[in-house]
Amino acid sequence: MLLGECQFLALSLSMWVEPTPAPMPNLEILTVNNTWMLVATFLVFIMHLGFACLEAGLTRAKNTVNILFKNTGIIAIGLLTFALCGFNMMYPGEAWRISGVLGFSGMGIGLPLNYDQIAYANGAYTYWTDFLFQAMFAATAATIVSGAVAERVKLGSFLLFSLIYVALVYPITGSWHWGGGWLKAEGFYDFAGSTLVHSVGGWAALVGVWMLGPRMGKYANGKVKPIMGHNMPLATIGAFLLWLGWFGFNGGSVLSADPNAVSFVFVTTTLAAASGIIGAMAVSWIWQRKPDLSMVLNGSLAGLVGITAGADTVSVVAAVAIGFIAGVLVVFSVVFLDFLKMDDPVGAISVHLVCGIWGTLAVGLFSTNPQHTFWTQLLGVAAIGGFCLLTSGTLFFCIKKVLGLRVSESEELEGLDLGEHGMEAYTGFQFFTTQ
Amino acid sequence: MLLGECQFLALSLSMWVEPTPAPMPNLEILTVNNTWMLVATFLVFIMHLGFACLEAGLTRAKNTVNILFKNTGIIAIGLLTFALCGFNMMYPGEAWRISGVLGFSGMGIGLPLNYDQIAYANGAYTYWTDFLFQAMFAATAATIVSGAVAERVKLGSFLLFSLIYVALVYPITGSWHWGGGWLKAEGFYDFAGSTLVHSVGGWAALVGVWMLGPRMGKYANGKVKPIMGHNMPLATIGAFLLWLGWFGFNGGSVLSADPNAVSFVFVTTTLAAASGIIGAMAVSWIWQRKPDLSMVLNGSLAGLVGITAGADTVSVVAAVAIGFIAGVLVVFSVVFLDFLKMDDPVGAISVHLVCGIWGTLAVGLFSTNPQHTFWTQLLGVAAIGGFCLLTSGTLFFCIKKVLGLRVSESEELEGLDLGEHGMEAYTGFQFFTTQ
Amino acid sequence: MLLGECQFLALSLSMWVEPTPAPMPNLEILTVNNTWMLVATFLVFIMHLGFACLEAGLTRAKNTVNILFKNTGIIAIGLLTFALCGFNMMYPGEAWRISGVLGFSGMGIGLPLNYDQIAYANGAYTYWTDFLFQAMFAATAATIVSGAVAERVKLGSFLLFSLIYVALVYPITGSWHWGGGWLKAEGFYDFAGSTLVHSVGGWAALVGVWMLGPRMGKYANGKVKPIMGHNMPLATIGAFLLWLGWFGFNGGSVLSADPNAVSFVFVTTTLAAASGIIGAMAVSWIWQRKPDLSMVLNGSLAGLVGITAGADTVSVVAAVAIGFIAGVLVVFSVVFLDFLKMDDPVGAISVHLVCGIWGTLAVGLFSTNPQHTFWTQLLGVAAIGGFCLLTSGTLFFCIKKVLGLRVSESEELEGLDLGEHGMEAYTGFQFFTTQ
Amino acid sequence: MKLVVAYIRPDRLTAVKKALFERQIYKISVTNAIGCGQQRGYHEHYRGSDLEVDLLKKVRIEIGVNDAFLDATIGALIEGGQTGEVGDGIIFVQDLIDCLNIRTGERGPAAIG
Amino acid sequence: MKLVVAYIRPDRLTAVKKALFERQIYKISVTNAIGCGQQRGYHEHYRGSDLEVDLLKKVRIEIGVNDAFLDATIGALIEGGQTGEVGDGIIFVQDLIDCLNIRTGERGPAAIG
Amino acid sequence: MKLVVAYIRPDRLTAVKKALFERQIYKISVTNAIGCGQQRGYHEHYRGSDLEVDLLKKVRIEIGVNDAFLDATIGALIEGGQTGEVGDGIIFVQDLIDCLNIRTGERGPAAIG
Ligand SMILES: Nc1ncnc2c1ncn2[C@@H]1O[C@H](COP(=O)(O)OP(=O)(O)O)[C@@H](O)[C@H]1O
Ligand SMILES: Nc1ncnc2c1ncn2[C@@H]1O[C@H](COP(=O)(O)OP(=O)(O)O)[C@@H](O)[C@H]1O
Ligand SMILES: Nc1ncnc2c1ncn2[C@@H]1O[C@H](COP(=O)(O)OP(=O)(O)O)[C@@H](O)[C@H]1O
Repeated sequence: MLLGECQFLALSLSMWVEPTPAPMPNLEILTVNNTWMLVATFLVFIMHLGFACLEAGLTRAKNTVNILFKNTGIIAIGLLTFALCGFNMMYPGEAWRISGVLGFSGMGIGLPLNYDQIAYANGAYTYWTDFLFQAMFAATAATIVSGAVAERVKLGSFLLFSLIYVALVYPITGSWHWGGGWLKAEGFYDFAGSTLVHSVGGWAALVGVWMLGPRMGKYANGKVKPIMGHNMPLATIGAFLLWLGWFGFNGGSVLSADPNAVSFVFVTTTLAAASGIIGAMAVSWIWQRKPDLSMVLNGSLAGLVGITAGADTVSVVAAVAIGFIAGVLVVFSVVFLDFLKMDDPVGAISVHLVCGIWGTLAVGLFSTNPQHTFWTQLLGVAAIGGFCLLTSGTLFFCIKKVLGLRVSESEELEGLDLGEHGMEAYTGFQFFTTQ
Repeated sequence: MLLGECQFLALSLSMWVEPTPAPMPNLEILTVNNTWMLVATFLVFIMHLGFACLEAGLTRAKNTVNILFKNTGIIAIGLLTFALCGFNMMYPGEAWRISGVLGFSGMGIGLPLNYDQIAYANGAYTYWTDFLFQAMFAATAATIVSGAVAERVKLGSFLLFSLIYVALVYPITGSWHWGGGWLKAEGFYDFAGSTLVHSVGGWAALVGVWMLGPRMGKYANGKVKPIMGHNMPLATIGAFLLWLGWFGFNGGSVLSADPNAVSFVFVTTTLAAASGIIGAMAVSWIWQRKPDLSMVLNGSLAGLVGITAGADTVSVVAAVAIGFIAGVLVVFSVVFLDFLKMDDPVGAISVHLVCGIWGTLAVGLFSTNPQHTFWTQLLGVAAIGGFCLLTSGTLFFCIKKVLGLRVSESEELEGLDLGEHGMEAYTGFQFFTTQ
Repeated sequence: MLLGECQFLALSLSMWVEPTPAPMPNLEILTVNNTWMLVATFLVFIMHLGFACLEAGLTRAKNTVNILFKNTGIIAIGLLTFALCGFNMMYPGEAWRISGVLGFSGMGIGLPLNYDQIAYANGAYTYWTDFLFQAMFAATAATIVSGAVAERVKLGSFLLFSLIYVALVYPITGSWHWGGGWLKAEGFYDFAGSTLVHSVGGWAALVGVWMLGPRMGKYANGKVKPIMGHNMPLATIGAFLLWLGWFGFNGGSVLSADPNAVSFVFVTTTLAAASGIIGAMAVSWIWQRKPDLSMVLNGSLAGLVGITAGADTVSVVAAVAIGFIAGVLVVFSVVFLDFLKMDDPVGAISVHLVCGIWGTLAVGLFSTNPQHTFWTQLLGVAAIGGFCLLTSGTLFFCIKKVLGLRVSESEELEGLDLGEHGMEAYTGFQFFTTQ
Repeated sequence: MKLVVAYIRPDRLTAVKKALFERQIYKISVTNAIGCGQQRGYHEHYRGSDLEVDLLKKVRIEIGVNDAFLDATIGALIEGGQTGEVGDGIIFVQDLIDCLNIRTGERGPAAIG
Repeated sequence: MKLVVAYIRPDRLTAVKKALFERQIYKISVTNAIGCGQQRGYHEHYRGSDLEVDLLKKVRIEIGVNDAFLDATIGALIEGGQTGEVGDGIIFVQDLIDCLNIRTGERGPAAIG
Repeated sequence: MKLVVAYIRPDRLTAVKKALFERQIYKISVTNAIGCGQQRGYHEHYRGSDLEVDLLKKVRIEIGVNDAFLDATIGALIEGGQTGEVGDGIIFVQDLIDCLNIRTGERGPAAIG
């Protein structure tokens, strides 16, 4: 078939993304659905290693222990707080306190009364799978902030911020759409979280970067002085592991192992990542004359974030376009943020916020489902953006006043590894530590 | 629901962990069960990379090639010996030579007579899956020793030890419980191997460390001189890959894809790891004033080893408690072993032996199954501990007499990479090699 | 059972490798089959990270960014070109232009008319899974070349070569066997691509190495001066990730989740890798006196490439033998290529071409299926070898004339990272850059 | 001709370079070093034990100058390198009896001019 | 004033430091080096080929001392650095015509006192 | 006795070593360095911004020689190190007032003979 036909055919796919489970789900179908969801869960888990590697690789060796520590801490905090309260706030069921806006069905996790594993989610997954898959998502949102504020944020302050953000803010905005709240009712659509996960992290990253100010020496005499990442193989491992995890992030968001739906989401996700690479490579090679590895890695992630909102509702050709544009966007965004003196060492704002917004809006432009409109998408972006700005701003502000946000100049100079942990990441290796 | 209820509910879970397969397993259910078991198999496989990275990262750069080589060699040795004899010793079926204590059903692997893939394990997995999943476990036990004796053990001696230990000792103790031997009859319970895998490795690590003595310069003038690991990102990659692998290690130990059972095990496993991190972080931050990344990584593994024995029979709250205590234990254990001048560079004894024992006993304390008692658990720990001490002691002793265990002082100084392999791990990089 | 019996039993396995799907595939069986194929897909995906790490680790630090960039670029190029034309050339269905030799069913991907997800592949996988699994394979072939030509090839020229090779050559030779072309008709057998993927990449690597010539300083005064890899942990991560990916590469090539077939393939694949390690270890330890980690890593990959052609049709014992011989072969091949002054920094030719040929021929020697003969296997090797030599020769020649293949001497000296990308892989680290 | 060797804080290198360039001293060589002087070290913590690190990271600068430039060189090193905190470092001045440009073969003052 | 430069075995650095400290010599600077002397190198093996490595890892110590401390310094270097095996290294003594503390601006013997 | 210090291009080290060995000069010490001279630096590119790198990688060689060997040493350094392109480096010659072999305790010319 020709490329033209292909779009036509892909358009006609919108039919099967509607859930078409067997009329009476049985143990067999539950078992396979649930197995897939567990696979998706461990894939999302490995994204945390991806974040740790990417962020560590794109920053300086003297802050590496600190970054690894933050990422290890956050996943523990994210999982435990989600078990304690997050899950029951995000999916309150009937237990809305403010209808469609704020719900909470109690502390802790445990099987609902009259639990029947097949009936629980119509044969799609068990209660425990439901919890864990969502818990892994929650931890992701906080991790996004970590990279943006790296190399200067106080460890304790950051962990406190993450704890509150992941325990309260993420579940609340999540409940608006995935928990069946008011945005859902408005017709807003965000398949796997371009906005609900990535932008939620991205907005906090933006506020954090703005409150902290740039790293020492980044902007001198009105010029941008790049501060090179110290370990490109590590960054590459990080980006590839994130991509790997995205198969679970998007593929699992089908919330069943529905063969056509999951495999179609795999295809759109993969091709968007690939075209994100091409987009970033093209801009970086042509515009900046030198093909920049860190940009190309960001490009793949940009494509992935971009497709996340609409992976199941756009055509293959649209997925390639969304990814490509995200890849282009991310490069310009990185340069633009530097122009604004917003110092984001790993490009977290550009990847997760900018491309998260782009992906969410792209659903309005490209979705094969006529009910998705640009304006509802914009509404969702704005509502969640506003709430995140407000809450993360308040939070960072209070923490700044009480504990302080930024390490001392001398600690920043000698590195947070020695300052916060009294350890080095690469003992024995020799460095030029002039930066 | 409230936290109190949650425990109540989780307690009521003990019902469904009893295997409840469909009355007549069919091809569908075999296929999904088997697929899950194969996924679990490759997850356990990747733990070997996890061990390699963790051990290499926590030791010095001059011994890195040696550690990587050992880990690569062990998996090959473990898999091949398990095919040759281990599998048939560990799961002798009816072929006990000493009833419940020592069995052997012949050399090599191959389909049993009258093999029917659905009937073989009641639709849970095929013969080949059975073998391979267990083979991956076997190789794990030997790998645990590798980290504890690192930086001073002779390569050939170590590989010889591993070969015999994994070919004979691991299958014998394994047969006592999982193979249906006498410990099984006693009512001992070890879900996925806190004792059968981790402690079996841990006891040998203990003996090895004791026989070898500490690395040069570790204990000088009655003081502990820490010998820093050389690559914290590598160690972090290792710990996360181990955690990833644990989804297969514990999740696969359900021995089917039973939706509730596997997903519940995922939840207990994950939360125990998370609270292990928090436990280790708390102790290290409060007691030692500086939050130590290597301890936090050990904490996650401690939580995982701790939950391994009871992942399917304790409540969610108990899982969190078990993990937290394991995380606390591991820090104290590391310090205590240093006090005893037992030099374990990567904390293998603390993680695998101490937390393995803790996890096994915890089943006696927290299990929702009333048949599990503290005293039977203790019996199992003691019996297997005694046997492992005896056999690994004899083995190390004989090898020491015949081949020698420890490299020469000058080789230890210049590093085993040059001494044993004539290679460097990081050619071109500059090091300060004063340690 | 005894080792002798075991072979007998394994021989009798040839029965079940014949596809025995349930007479009427249903949604349950499609869902589990498809889920497995998607898992296999992400496993093959992660091989690309494996290649990137292995190649980067076995070369010098000054060329690391370049290698990582190439590997990131290739996967994007491979996936997108396969979507654009490769898939429809490799699996032309009825659309042969030259019968059995060259087919093409149009540009782009999209659901076939009258698509029924269960009927599409008799319940084995969906259209989208089919495409994506094959697309991941395609990208692999090009990646193989990357390591062999590393540290001296021009970035643009290499990417151009890859683009054309993966877009045209790989699908054409693929169509001859897997696409149902003339080699299929001849009775040639290549289960998962010892020849169709690995040799196709290997032949191009051979031509590339020959056209480029050795790296400066590799062969001086008639002696081989080894150029050490700069990061052994990275190389080890690479080899293990490749092994992990191979579970999907071979396990997925069953093209369904058939329990016996997939698990048997897992066993042969794993044991061949393990015995490849032992083979390489033995030769390297005995013949070269020092056990070489890089050889042992190559040995595991050699075993994997060797078993790839016959993983489902040889006995367990034969799998061990094939792997062992591959492990031995790879060491001799590396030394022999150096003798010929063919400079292959990572051993790609030895692993993928030499062992790819060995594995394909081994099917003729060891297959339990009497229809597989040595001579048909040889025919396949020769036909595909000839075609690949011709096409890659022409391609490299034309690119050399138009763009040039090799970077300048001074760029090679300072490293391609600065020359092509203006970046360093390990900023801040100190190196001795005398080589 | 004099050979000036200075140990400075790593993070002052950029400032020292700037100060030197301003005085038209463009030819310098730099190595990585560790050192101890009046500055006390710090403690590292690893797995429950402390390690006293008393050799701190420094940068070593070596400059061959003609006598006329000696004061300017020293001035630049002090201007760029001084923070007033313990650990600023030291300057050594030695006699240089000969020097040679490897490329041109020029000898003596001209080689470092 | 003298500038003492010594090349020692990396693993003797701790002993040398101790010997120096015992003699109240606290200010030293250390760099990484490789060197060859009477000591023969070793062979590395990689992918079937041998590589002779003839530059071995050493540590370079540089100490500016007042003349009165010269003998103590040399004594400490020998006490800490000597193993009696080939490869122990060498000590160079040079004249130091001037020296300056960057922080205080002190000049001459006082700067290294 | 003289102490010869030379900064050369990293990739000339093998050639310099060979030239020295041919003249029976076997004892040398080498350190990593970066430097700037007449050679212009280059630009690195990272995330959309440029960084001028003006300190280029060099290798520092230090050789203690008896006066009779001085010319041979300089000759070897030039033979091995010269490419004719900007950036070849420089040779410094200093007086060595004493030297000592740490292992044997030999002093003076014998120690470096
Ligand atoms: N006498 C000396 N010999 C060798 N190096 C010295 C000497 N004095 C100072 N240094 C170097 O200078 C660095 C800073 O010295 P320090 O005494 O801490 O500075 P300050 O004089 O500002 O207090 C030391 O770390 C060491 O590298
Ligand atoms: N004449 C010299 N010039 C420069 N460095 C030297 C000289 N002699 C010795 N060295 C340094 O000392 C180190 C040890 O020298 P070596 O001759 O092996 O020791 P020993 O005298 O104990 O046999 C060498 O590796 C080198 O770094
Ligand atoms: N006066 C000097 N002081 C210290 N180092 C110098 C001096 N002159 C040259 N160098 C060293 O020599 C290297 C090469 O010098 P350069 O002037 O670029 O070479 P060339 O003379 O061949 O043009 C520099 O990078 C620097 O390390």
